[in-house]
Amino acid sequence: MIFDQKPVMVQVARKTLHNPCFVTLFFDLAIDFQPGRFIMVWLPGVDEKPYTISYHGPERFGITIEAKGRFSNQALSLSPGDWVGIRGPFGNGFDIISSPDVAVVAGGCGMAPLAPLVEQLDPNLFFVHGARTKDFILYPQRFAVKRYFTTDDGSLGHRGFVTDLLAAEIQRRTEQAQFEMVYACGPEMMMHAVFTLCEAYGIPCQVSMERYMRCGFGVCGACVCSDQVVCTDGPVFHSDQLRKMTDFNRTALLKSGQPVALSEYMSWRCQ
Amino acid sequence: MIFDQKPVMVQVARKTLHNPCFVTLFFDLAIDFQPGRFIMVWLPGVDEKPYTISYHGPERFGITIEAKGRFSNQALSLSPGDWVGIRGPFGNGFDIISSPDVAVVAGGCGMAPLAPLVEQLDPNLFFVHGARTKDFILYPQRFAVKRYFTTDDGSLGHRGFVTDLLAAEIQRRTEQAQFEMVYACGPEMMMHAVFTLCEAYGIPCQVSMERYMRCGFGVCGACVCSDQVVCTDGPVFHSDQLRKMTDFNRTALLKSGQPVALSEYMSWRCQ
Amino acid sequence: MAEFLGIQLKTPLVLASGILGNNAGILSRVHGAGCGLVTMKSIGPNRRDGHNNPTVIDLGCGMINAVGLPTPGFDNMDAEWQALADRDFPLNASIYGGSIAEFAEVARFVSDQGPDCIEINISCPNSDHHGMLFGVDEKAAHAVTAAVKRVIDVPLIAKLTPAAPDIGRIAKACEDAGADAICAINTAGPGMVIDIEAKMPVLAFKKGGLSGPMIKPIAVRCVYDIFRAVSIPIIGLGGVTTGEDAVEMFMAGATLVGMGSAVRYRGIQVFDKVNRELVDWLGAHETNREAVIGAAHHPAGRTFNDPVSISNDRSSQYRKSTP
Amino acid sequence: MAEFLGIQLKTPLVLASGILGNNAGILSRVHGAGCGLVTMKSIGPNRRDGHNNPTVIDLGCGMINAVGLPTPGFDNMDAEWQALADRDFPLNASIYGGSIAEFAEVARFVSDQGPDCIEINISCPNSDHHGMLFGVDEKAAHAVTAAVKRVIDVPLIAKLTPAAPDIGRIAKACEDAGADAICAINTAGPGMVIDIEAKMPVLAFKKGGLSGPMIKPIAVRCVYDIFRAVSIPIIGLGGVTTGEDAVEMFMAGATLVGMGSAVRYRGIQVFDKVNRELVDWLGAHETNREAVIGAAHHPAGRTFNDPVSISNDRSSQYRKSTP
Ligand SMILES: Cc1cc2nc3c(=O)[nH]c(=O)nc-3n(C[C@H](O)[C@H](O)[C@H](O)COP(=O)(O)OP(=O)(O)OC[C@H]3O[C@@H](n4cnc5c(N)ncnc54)[C@H](O)[C@@H]3O)c2cc1C
Ligand SMILES: Cc1cc2nc3c(=O)[nH]c(=O)nc-3n(C[C@H](O)[C@H](O)[C@H](O)COP(=O)(O)OP(=O)(O)OC[C@H]3O[C@@H](n4cnc5c(N)ncnc54)[C@H](O)[C@@H]3O)c2cc1C
Ligand SMILES: Cc1cc2nc3c(=O)[nH]c(=O)nc-3n(C[C@H](O)[C@H](O)[C@H](O)COP(=O)(O)O)c2cc1C
Ligand SMILES: Cc1cc2nc3c(=O)[nH]c(=O)nc-3n(C[C@H](O)[C@H](O)[C@H](O)COP(=O)(O)O)c2cc1C
Ligand code: FES
Ligand code: FES
Repeated sequence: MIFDQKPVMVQVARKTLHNPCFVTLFFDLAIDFQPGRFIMVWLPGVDEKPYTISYHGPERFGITIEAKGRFSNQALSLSPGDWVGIRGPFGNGFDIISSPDVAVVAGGCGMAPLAPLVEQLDPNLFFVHGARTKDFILYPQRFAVKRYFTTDDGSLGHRGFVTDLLAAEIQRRTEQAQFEMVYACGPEMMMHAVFTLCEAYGIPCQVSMERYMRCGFGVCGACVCSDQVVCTDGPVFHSDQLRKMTDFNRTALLKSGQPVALSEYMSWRCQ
Repeated sequence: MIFDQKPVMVQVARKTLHNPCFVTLFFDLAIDFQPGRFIMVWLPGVDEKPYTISYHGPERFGITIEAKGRFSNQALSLSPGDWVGIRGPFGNGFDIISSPDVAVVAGGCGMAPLAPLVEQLDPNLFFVHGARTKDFILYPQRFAVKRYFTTDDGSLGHRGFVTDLLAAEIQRRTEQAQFEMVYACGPEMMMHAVFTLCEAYGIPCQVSMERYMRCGFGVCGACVCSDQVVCTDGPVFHSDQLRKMTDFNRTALLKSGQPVALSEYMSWRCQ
Repeated sequence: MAEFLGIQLKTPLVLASGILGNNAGILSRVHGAGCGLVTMKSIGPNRRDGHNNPTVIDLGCGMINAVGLPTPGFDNMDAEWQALADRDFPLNASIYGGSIAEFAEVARFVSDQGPDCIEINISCPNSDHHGMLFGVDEKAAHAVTAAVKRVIDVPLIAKLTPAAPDIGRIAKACEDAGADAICAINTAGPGMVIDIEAKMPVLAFKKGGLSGPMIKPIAVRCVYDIFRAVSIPIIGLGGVTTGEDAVEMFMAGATLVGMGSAVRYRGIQVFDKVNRELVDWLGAHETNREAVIGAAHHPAGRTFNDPVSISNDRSSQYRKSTP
Repeated sequence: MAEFLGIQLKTPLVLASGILGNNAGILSRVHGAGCGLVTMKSIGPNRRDGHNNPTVIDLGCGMINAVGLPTPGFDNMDAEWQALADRDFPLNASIYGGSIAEFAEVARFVSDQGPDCIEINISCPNSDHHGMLFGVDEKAAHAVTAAVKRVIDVPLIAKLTPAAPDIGRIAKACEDAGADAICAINTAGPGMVIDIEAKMPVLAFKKGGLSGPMIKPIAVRCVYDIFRAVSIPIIGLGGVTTGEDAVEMFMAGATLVGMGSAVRYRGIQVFDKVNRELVDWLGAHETNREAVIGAAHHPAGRTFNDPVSISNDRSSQYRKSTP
């Protein structure tokens, strides 16, 4: 019951504070869901920004927001009963493979789109999640399936990168059933590292990209990445596409439309 | 497959010349039909006018046009293959009573909307048709049911008015099963005579009215008759409504919107 | 109940001119169906047949029309005036002319017939410039309004066209010249629909004005602009079809809301329906019509987490500030 | 194949400015999807971020937008110009400025980057009068066109706004000043959409331009008027979504047909789809694009029983006659 036309005003039904930086807002609406799809969230008088759907039930869904700038901090300050405008859902979502031989690799709040995906995948998947520290691990109690952790400071699990664990597991599997698909979301540099690793082993992957967005439905061009339109062709892209997207991990457009190096394009989500 | 939006251009599929004044044009289209409904017919560069649906089949329907002024004469000159624009169908249509005790009273080409009605009524109905002369009798071979005729010159059937025969039949039935419904179409004066007769005997009737029309869908007000909108409330009106319509048989609006006496409003169809 | 220029209206809804209003019977019926103020078809100086058909075509998300201002002529409607004399409903008489003198001549006569108010149609695009030119030029709008105001005894409403380069300034010129209210908008465009099989414009007049849902954003913008420019009440008109549309018009700054094309989409009962939807919405939001008028003129950023609280903007400081 | 200002186009379809055209990759893809001429997002004199969101909202029968002319600035796009230098498709560079001097400055620089043509956007309603004022005033339109023409080496297209009081005269002024073609129309309105729960305009900029199917009648009327006023070719743009819409534009007088919002409704492949529909329609009617251009300008009354026969109106006597 959300529309991809003008925003529908809905009330925050519930709010979960994960830690001082992460909050999940729930809305009591049935929506047309697929893991990886996103909505545009309007705070009247403030701005409108895209957020991935991180929880989904028949009558309720949630979005998880990391405190970054003006908009997300305002969103964090919302309380149940407050109104926001919602358009969507937009985008394609992940292609779901029913096989135990899949990996899910989350970096920071890149966990948001992956969490409902994990809930739809085979419980024997390989699931690794990296964060700055133990305190930044999203949804600590959420999953029935095993999750491996990496942290920058070693406060939980492996100290180092998610790709360290992924590489080891891929290596281990060279003799047996190799991954049929690797799903990744997180900082673009991390996703690129996953992609490069998978390419080396001929493993297909899907990653969820982020770019500055305006319309959300493929018209304004704000979100283009090489010849792909992130809001409609993506946000999820497969290896075949990533191979041709020279802007992947390299170039993104600022609000003005100016293409800049990814490093310059402020790393605005999920470090 | 006709629309009540902008005209759909269709080709004349077949043309039947009934006599020098009456022609039926057929179009190969399935339409949402009920006896009494009408379409707007556009001759590009000429004008657009309402015509009742006089034939109806699953894939084909027809309209019967009497040569009167500029428009209808141009319509008479059309040949199979020629294009016209059609909008519709519009209007309410007749309420159909399944009883042998009904009468249908047609005057001139007021037969047009009544013909497909007769085909849906009980074959034991009482059916009378008046015309100037024998040559102006529409659809001489069309009906399986018995039809009584009246002509102005006596060239066929009774010499006089349709109401003469109707009155006699009503009279005859005072002792037995009286009419449950009388359907009439023709010159407004004739319909008014039928209505008055029926009122005297407490018989309900339905008549099909005509007024100058523009939109056909109840917005422009060109066709108002008292507080009724002929194109959407009608063109078929029941006795209950007719009783309150003081403009019935009295007043009609000219193209300018000026209300004039019915006699002044040129008797433009099917006298 | 709504008060408007001293007239008591049973609902804040208005029948747009040129919609159905061709005789006393139908005007009475529309009033009975929940319309507070009914407007007559625009009355002109001389008998006019208007254009040949097609004159009105539905386009799905609105309609296009070039009826061409048919009129019996103001002094050729005795029976109608007589029928209207006994009415038990408030009546708005729309008039037009080709010159200031014609406007004044028609207005003087019509005023004597006792309508509750007179609306000057200085905005119709569908004839060879009858009236429209007045609506796009400040000086002309002022002159015609002043001339009509001088000769009538009832309140004066100026009906404007969205074709004006700055509709707020036109409204202000009318207010300055004595208009008691503004009605906005007349049809937008003009537009043209070509039938590609016939290879010609569908309307006999070729071009026509657009109305219905597709012009609502234009109408809302115009009402918003006018609200910032004048202090007199506004009849917001253009594309309104539901109670929520009416609320949107009120928030843009309308005092009353008009409907025309909506009759096509929801029948004559659209007035009752919209009124019920409006009452329900206001009730659910624990507010009232007066309170929402102009609500969208609050400064940005104020209420993202409290959209239901509403203050009466009509008397607030935001009223006359520029955007 | 279509020839336009000496450029060979694989189809007579044009990508509207501001739709997708933010980098060489997507422009190339749109060309690959069946678009004959792709237009870049309008390039301005200085870096501009445009407005905050919401900037683009779909309304079902069209959309409203106030993106606010974001641009890196003409002299800040080296990488893009370099990527475009190697292109294998015809490119239209849209530019804007806040003054004649700015227009000329941007135009001179852009011309040196080698686009196939330059389109001056003298019609955008979504910023504080960047360009729009030129499009509603004959003298200003003439002056800016002449100034740009003087400093560029490629054909010049003037893109007009339907807000012009008489768009035919603006087009004529541009033609007289040296424009090689006209593009019409930019967005209509402006309009406003108020969210009644939030009690504020949905767009951050409050007002926005209307595009998509609901403005097609306005666009067709504008192209019709321009066709009667000028001899240079016209890119007909506004609400086109299907091959039949394209035929309607050609009949109104367009030489090429542009699409923007249609990408929302039928995807990037809309160009291939519309081109196929167009080819099919023309084939079924045993005619061709050249023959239908301007066909709706035939005198009324000619063809009610022969709508399929088509003569080339472009060279006919009806061309310049008034309505
Ligand atoms: C498809 C998609 C899904 C997303 N899902 C989530 C999510 O689940 N959780 C989450 O916390 N964040 C998500 N984001 C990022 C989110 O939209 C905001 O960018 C982020 O919350 C920062 O906004 P801000 O105003 O607080 O920060 P700001 O200080 O305004 O901006 C910080 C950075 O955010 C970027 N940014 C600003 N606006 C947008 C925009 N409209 N689109 C893309 N980037 C923008 C800017 O480039 C800037 O570098 C998603 C983005 C995209 C494109
Ligand atoms: C609901 C309805 C159904 C009709 N069905 C038929 C039918 O089945 N067969 C048939 O022959 N005629 C029918 N008519 C009448 C038809 O629409 C034309 O009015 C008639 O053909 C004369 O048109 P003309 O141009 O030839 O004559 P004209 O010389 O132009 O006009 C003669 C008279 O027709 C009236 N008239 C003109 N245009 C209209 C119009 N748009 N609507 C109503 N009256 C108009 C004028 O008042 C004038 O008095 C119907 C009319 C209505 C309202
Ligand atoms: C068929 C038709 C006829 C109209 N005639 C008139 C008229 O005579 N005078 C007038 O002021 N406006 C006239 N209008 C304009 C309407 O009054 C109204 O301003 C416009 O249709 C926008 O409102 P809507 O979208 O609710 O229809 C007419 C509109 C239509 C559709
Ligand atoms: C999101 C959006 C952005 C636009 N940006 C520009 C622009 O930068 N320059 C311009 O000349 N026109 C711009 N336009 C107008 C389009 O080029 C086009 O003239 C208009 O949308 C009508 O065409 P359509 O109905 O096919 O979309 C924009 C339109 C939209 C919807
Ligand atoms: S956000 Fe507009 S095209 Fe993707
Ligand atoms: S013809 Fe327009 S209301 Fe009946």
